[in-house]
Amino acid sequence: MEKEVKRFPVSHVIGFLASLALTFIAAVIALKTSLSFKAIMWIIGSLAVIQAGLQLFMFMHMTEGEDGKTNIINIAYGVFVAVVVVVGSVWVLTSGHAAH
Amino acid sequence: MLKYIKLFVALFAVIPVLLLTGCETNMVVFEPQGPVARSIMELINWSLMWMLLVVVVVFAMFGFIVWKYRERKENMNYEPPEEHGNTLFEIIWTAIPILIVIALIIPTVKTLYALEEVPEGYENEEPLTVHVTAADWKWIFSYPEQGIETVNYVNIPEDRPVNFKLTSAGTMQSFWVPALAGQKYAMAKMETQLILVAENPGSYVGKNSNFNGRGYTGMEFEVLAQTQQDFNQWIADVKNTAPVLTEEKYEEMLKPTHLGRLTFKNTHLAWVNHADEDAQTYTNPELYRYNGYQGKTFEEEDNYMNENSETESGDHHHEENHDDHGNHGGDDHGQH
Amino acid sequence: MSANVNTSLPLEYQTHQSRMNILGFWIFLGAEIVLFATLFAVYAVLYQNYAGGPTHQDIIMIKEVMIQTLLLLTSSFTCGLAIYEMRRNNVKGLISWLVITLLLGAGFLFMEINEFIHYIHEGATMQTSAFLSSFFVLLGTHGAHVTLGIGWAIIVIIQLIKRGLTPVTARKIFIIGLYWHFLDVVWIFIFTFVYLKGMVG
Amino acid sequence: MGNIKWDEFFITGDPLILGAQVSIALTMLGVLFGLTYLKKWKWIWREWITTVDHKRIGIMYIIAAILMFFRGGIDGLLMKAQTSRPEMGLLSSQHYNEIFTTHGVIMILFMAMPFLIGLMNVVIPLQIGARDVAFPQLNALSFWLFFSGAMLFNISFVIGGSPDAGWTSYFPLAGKEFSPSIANNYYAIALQIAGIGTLMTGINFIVTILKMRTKGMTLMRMPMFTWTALVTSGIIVAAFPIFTVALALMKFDRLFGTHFFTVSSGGSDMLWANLFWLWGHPEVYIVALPAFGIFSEVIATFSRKQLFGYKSMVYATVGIALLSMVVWVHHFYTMGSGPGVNSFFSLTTMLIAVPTGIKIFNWLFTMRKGRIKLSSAMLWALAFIPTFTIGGVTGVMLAMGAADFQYHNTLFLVAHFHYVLIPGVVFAVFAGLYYWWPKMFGHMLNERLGKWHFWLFNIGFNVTFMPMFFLGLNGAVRRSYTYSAESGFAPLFLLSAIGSVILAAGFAVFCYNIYWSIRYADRNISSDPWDARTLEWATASPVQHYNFAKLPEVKSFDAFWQMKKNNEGLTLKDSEIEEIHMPSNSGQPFMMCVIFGVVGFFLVFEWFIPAAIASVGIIVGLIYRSFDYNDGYHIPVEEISKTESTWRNEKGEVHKHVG
Ligand code: HEA
Ligand code: HEA
Ligand code: CUA
Ligand SMILES: [Cu+2]
Repeated sequence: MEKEVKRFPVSHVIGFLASLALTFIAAVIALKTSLSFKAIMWIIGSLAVIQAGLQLFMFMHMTEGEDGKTNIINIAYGVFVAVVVVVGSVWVLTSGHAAH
Repeated sequence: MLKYIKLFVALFAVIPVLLLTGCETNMVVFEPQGPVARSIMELINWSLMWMLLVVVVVFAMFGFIVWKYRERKENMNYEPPEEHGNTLFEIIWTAIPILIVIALIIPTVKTLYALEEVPEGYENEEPLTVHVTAADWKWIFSYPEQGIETVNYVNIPEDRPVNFKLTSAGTMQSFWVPALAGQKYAMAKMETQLILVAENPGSYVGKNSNFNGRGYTGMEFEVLAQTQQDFNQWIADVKNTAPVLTEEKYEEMLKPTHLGRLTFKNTHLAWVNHADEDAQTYTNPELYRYNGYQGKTFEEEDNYMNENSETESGDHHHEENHDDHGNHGGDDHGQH
Repeated sequence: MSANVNTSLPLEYQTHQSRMNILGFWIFLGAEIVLFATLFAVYAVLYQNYAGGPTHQDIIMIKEVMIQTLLLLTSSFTCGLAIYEMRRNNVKGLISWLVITLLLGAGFLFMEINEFIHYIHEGATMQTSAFLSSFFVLLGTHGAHVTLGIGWAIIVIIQLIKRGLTPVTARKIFIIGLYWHFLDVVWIFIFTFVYLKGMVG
Repeated sequence: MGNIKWDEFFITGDPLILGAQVSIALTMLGVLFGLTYLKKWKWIWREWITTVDHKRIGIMYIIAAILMFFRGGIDGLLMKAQTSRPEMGLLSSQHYNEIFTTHGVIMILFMAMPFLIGLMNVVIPLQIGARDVAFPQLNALSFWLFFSGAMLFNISFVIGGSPDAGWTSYFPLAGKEFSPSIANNYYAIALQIAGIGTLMTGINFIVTILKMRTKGMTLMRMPMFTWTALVTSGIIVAAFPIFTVALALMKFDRLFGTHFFTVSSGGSDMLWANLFWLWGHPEVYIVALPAFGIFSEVIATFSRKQLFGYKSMVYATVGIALLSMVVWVHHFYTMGSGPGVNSFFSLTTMLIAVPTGIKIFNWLFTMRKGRIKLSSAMLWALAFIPTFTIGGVTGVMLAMGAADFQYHNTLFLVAHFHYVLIPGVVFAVFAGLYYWWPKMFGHMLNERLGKWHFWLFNIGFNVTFMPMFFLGLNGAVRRSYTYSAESGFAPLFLLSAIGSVILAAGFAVFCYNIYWSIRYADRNISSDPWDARTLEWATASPVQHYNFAKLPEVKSFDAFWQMKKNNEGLTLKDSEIEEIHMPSNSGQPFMMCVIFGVVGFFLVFEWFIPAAIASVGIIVGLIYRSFDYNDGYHIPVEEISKTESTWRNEKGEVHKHVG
């Protein structure tokens, strides 16, 4: 990994502008459109995921250094467990039960 | 050394024998009295067969290898070969367990789905609905169609599906009549369902199997399967002779106690169904202060005891402090 | 253990111990992902259990929340600039951007506390319903993390001023940077799945 | 705090508890007196309490775990005594409930896990050829937090009341509505404190194993125990945060009146069960996997053969870890999530049999064509294979959702988990102790007593728990303090109780073995008494505090074995010795332990203001640590060469043979 000596922090600025844009798009879609609940959730959910990726790669430099690969495995594993916890809990606790 | 190994092998040889004989002894799980419990038993037997196979294979290999390659005086100079592994072998012992798992999962899934439905052969019978309310530490059965209610015993007609609708007035319980069906949890503010059929008239033990506090032991009930006539007769008798359940009496009943059998000619469903999401919560935190240092409890609008907690908790504390040895189960305990 | 120095790397990666600390922190962040995921799962299960209490639409102040979001997004950006300055060996720039970051963070925190006070005045407390319990605890955990981050950063800035940019202080700053960005990531999900979803659903 | 109710504060009125109180007080006085009399205060502070040496921390973990085994074991014996006859009156139902709760918690969280973490601490840095773990001071903090949590949990017995809602502490029972006593606060708070320590251990070991391996030790050359430790640490990091949150929410419900799991105001009791098992199931593999690693080492060493199918063992370990995150629902098939959910989790659960089977067969084939030496350590590993298979296949029976409706919450389940936990964990730590004891202390455990220990414990174990399978199938439920004579359970319960006495006798022999060996065992032993295969045996016994004078270089799997075979890398020339940098001791972790203990104690009693004041101490500690730039110290060359010369022969070779 080479030292960062560029005069202008291009990637940071791009990342920042992108995250602002993503946030506003999400807000507009959620608050101003009349799409179905499901559609909105899928769109704003995807935008959130993109934005999180932006932070991880553009700001946190997840892949840099001799442990870049380890970091990717680590975060991927963390995300896997996170998805299992959230999706699994909702699935298990909402299906089958007659009255809720 | 030899002696040790013999002992070793002998010890572990006993185990599968014990497991085998398990199927013939009079264990309740292996003596089903209805199609639901029978379908589970068939699944269990199927799995036992495969598990036995696994156990036999592993034990045999184990015994053989340990016996053959143990260190002896004669082989002290034997230097074992270098051996990294063997792909073929490794594939074999990955594949065979996968096949066994497939052999097990298919009937498991089938049974899981079948248990949700009225058992085969009984589809044309109109199921009897019984609401079950588990409370600390008693079982309350309401028959909405017949309009009667029983405590700690439930009579059902034979050869007719019974649809138990389970809920709880507080803690979590598990409704289990091993001779007739597997168990299911009863939880407050929700409803689970358990369908079973009793093939023969008879009395079966039912119990709570999910630990729910000090009075958990002895939270049992009797399931009495009767002929349809006897059942109808019983309903009529109850209608004629049983007392009326009042709301006050009911609230009294929900306190943490063991009760004997009770019978009423109306049901509490008239004023509360604990399965409803916004049903009133008749909790009595004050009555559970019996061990250790007491922390604070939180005032909920629907804590039943809030208004008069002072007096009630005062004398209860005293009386319940000593253990309830002679106190559990009323007359249903151990009557099977 | 301080052996194995590699001066061709950025300052924070130069010693073996630093590389271990940074890797360790990444793994800690993995654990934090799971921790917040659990809180999100709890929220997802309970978010409609109003128990007769206020609902999302009754209480959420979406304008304020938008401003909070902007503050936090910007602070993440300025924190990135701080690290960028650090890699250019510009201590002054580093400290200035860090201070700006913390001020933005403090602004966020201030608004969040106000928001909570407002809710409580409306009668929406942690004890009101399962929805509000999960709502407050999810947000509160994030807020507590931000508070911790600010306190910790102040301590490290003091060390930075005292000792200048050394492999150790550089590594500490770098790790705080990671932490701060991570909190921003969490906020994005809170913003999306608590506030926006609450306003839609 | 103004009006403490002293009559509730100390638990009184029960002779058993009074006895416990008296004996605790006497033991503590005895320890204090002994330390003073022998003038050992300074020594214990300098050499142990403030140590950051991974080997000593490991030993402290092990000592604490053995103590906890005692406590949990006596709980177990009391339960067996109570159920030995129908309608026994030894324990009241309340007392029985407290005992199985503390038994479960202590055995799993304060016995099994610390025991294995202790062995990991002692062995892993040695196996990878490192001088310590990645973060030695954090390691000490982890230990002390575990210790703080364990002690806090244990005092519940005499002060304030023991938790009584089961080790699973299901809501609503464990909530304030049904357990208003502070007893269950102990559960939430003590486990929280210990859990933080465990989480940090997980991070520490991942970094240690990934970053501190000696030259040439690629991932695929790591000993199997190291692999399992790595994977276990991964599970810890994934699972413990879930438990942390669950416990925090439990505290919020109990201390602040929130509604996560309550009956009223929209809480969900099922959510607790769900979160608990999201952690709880991985937890059982957290204790099982390192145990599998220990067996791998022991079986290879005493068969004098390389581990069979090393690669597939590694993949199986990783496979178990991934699967372990997606099976949790098998603990509550009966909650009514429907056949779809139950089918899915039946399948994932059963699939764990596949990688576990791979392991079993690989162990068997490691022994095949070997020369199996039946040492005490090996006996434990051997007994593990058949008994664990029984535990495992009954696990598969439980995994079949529909069948589980008949097994759930019965003694069949209790038998299953003792058949996996005891062979899978307890046998492993015994095997590990007999195996690594000389490495830790420079003398062996007595083999003859070891055999007695083995046979008594093993026979006792099977006699205790085998009957429970049949009791369960006959409808005997768990956690029931008594049963009626009419139930027909009595003979098997009695048999089981007799078994537990044999089991206890076995454990007593083990304790005696430790005592005997410390006093009388031969100190003049080789540094490699088993002719073993991995790097921990390439250095002195007991290990010098810097582990290796010169870090070994690894060229293959089973590095030390190859070194011995090719006779390379075993000698140390004086010219090769360099100064060694080591971390300094620190009293801070112990201080944190005390502060956490005090804060925890106040929180348990819901005294918030004192708790808040005390927690300032935690913050001060953290700040202090941040400003601490102590960089350790260097061991001079002379000291190293002097130490090395005491255990190597004149040529600087590793001293190989007993003499
Ligand atoms: C070390 C701890 C440990 C281990 C390793 C296991 C291993 C397994 N456990 Fe167990 N379990 C517990 C500890 C453990 N368990 C505890 C403590 C509880 C109860 C908690 C409580 O409620 O208090 C419990 C409860 C429990 C339940 C819940 C039952 C209920 O509450 O009703 C289930 C259900 O599926 C289950 C299944 C399994 C399975 C499938 C395995 C598998 O991993 C086993 C795999 C091993 C083998 C199968 C043997 C070797 C394999 C072969 C020889 C290959 C060929 C075999 C086949 C193809 C079958 N366990
Ligand atoms: C690693 C975990 C572990 C271990 C090792 C054990 C070990 C033992 N357990 Fe275990 N047990 C659990 C984990 C464990 N258990 C869990 C998780 C539960 C569930 C809890 C719950 O339901 O919430 C449980 C529940 C449980 C029950 C079920 C209670 C019930 O549901 O009603 C029983 C009953 O017999 C029992 C018995 C035993 C016995 C006899 C031992 C023996 O192996 C212990 C042997 C050790 C000793 C005996 C050492 C001390 C004794 C001496 C040194 C002898 C000399 C001294 C004197 C006699 C004073 N345990
Ligand atoms: Cu309880 Cu759904
Ligand atoms: Cu499990």
